[in-house]
Amino acid sequence: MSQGLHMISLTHSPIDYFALTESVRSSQSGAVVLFLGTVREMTDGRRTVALDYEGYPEMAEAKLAELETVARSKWPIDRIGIIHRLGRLELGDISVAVAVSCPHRKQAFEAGQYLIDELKVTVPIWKQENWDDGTTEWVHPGGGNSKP
Amino acid sequence: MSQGLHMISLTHSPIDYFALTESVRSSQSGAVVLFLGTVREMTDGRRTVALDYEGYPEMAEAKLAELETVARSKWPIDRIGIIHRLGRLELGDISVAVAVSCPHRKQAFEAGQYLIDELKVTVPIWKQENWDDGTTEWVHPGGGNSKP
Amino acid sequence: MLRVKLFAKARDVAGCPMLEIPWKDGQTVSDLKQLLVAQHPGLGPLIPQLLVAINNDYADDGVVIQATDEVACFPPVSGG
Amino acid sequence: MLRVKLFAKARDVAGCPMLEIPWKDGQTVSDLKQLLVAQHPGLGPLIPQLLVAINNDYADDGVVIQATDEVACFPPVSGG
Repeated sequence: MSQGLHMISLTHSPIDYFALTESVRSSQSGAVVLFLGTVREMTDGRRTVALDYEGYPEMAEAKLAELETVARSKWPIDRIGIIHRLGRLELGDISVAVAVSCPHRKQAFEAGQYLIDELKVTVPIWKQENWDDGTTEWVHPGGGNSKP
Repeated sequence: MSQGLHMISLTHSPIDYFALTESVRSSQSGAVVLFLGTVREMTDGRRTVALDYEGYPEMAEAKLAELETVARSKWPIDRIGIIHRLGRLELGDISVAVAVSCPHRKQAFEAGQYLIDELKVTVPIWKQENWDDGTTEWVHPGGGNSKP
Repeated sequence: MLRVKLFAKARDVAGCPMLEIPWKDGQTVSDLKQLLVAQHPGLGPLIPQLLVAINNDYADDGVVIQATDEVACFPPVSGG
Repeated sequence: MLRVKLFAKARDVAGCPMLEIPWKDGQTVSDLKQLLVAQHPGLGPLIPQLLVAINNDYADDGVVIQATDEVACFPPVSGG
């Protein structure tokens, strides 16, 4: 694939979104959009103390590469960077960072939102809630056994 | 105004978007969206060598504060940060950074896009193109003498 | 006298960042535009798009300006 | 034998990250699901939502699996 510059990876370390964002900046683009997913304390009135993320790395990387290809077919994307963190994350930690640059801002917003929306339904990564009452619970969105 | 934490300003220095983004992160929010406007080399086939940004600072700050108030009335925004740079900018430099955090990602994307879209039509800042043929040209979007 | 700040191309055309315009009670934004062109004919082509701000807010043609108001005139904005 | 990777709640319920299932030529994703439940009845409640991936791609119930394929079973994803 000839997709220009990109940085797509899984990591067990804190995400350096500054380096990621710098990697997509370019004088060919007037717009950069960065999305960060962060660990939120409250969900439907329940309190989270931590999240554990697990991935299927080979397939996750294949699906992320596919996602990049599809996004590039829809928008005039200059550069893309995606990093997803795995392992134990505390409140406020960054679980995922998506950065994209395009000539114009509408394209960059649309592409960024598409990438994170699709990542959440197609890339094999799962999170387990650690609630403040000591219980744990896998988050598995419901809905049919069709392909996501 | 009691609008929670925010950082809204004009600057003649390079924009530290990392500090700006850190300032909007919070464990109450699951989503951060950052937009960067950067100086693009090519516009309609013409080559830019630099942009000069000029502002009307008192009114620009008043309009940015208004923008924050309106955005907070539309989305459940946690924190907002906006910095616009003035003066001479070279290719690839960041002219504006908008960061916003919300509980969920759709809200953060919508709020971020609203803030930059409105900034570009209501905040009194102007740019002058420096084309590679040595000419300069104020960028003044056309369209009636109604309020923007 | 009404002090009027000018920005961007309006300032370049007038050759000055601040004009002083003789001002009478009851005159409006529309009157200001006519007086500006009378003083600086070069501003004429900018008038159809010219924006006027009074005390940091955009003002329509019919709004009355007090001599003590902070007034600014400028073309459509192009920040971002 | 077909080696099947399990992830997230599917792995927890089976108590094992990798199962080995006796496999015959021509068997499909649908057959795999039945064999998984036969071997680990606890997986039963997960079957309606269970996703099956063959060689890093999602596969529908009718797809035939080769014993040499890389196969994984897991619940709907929840990354991000």
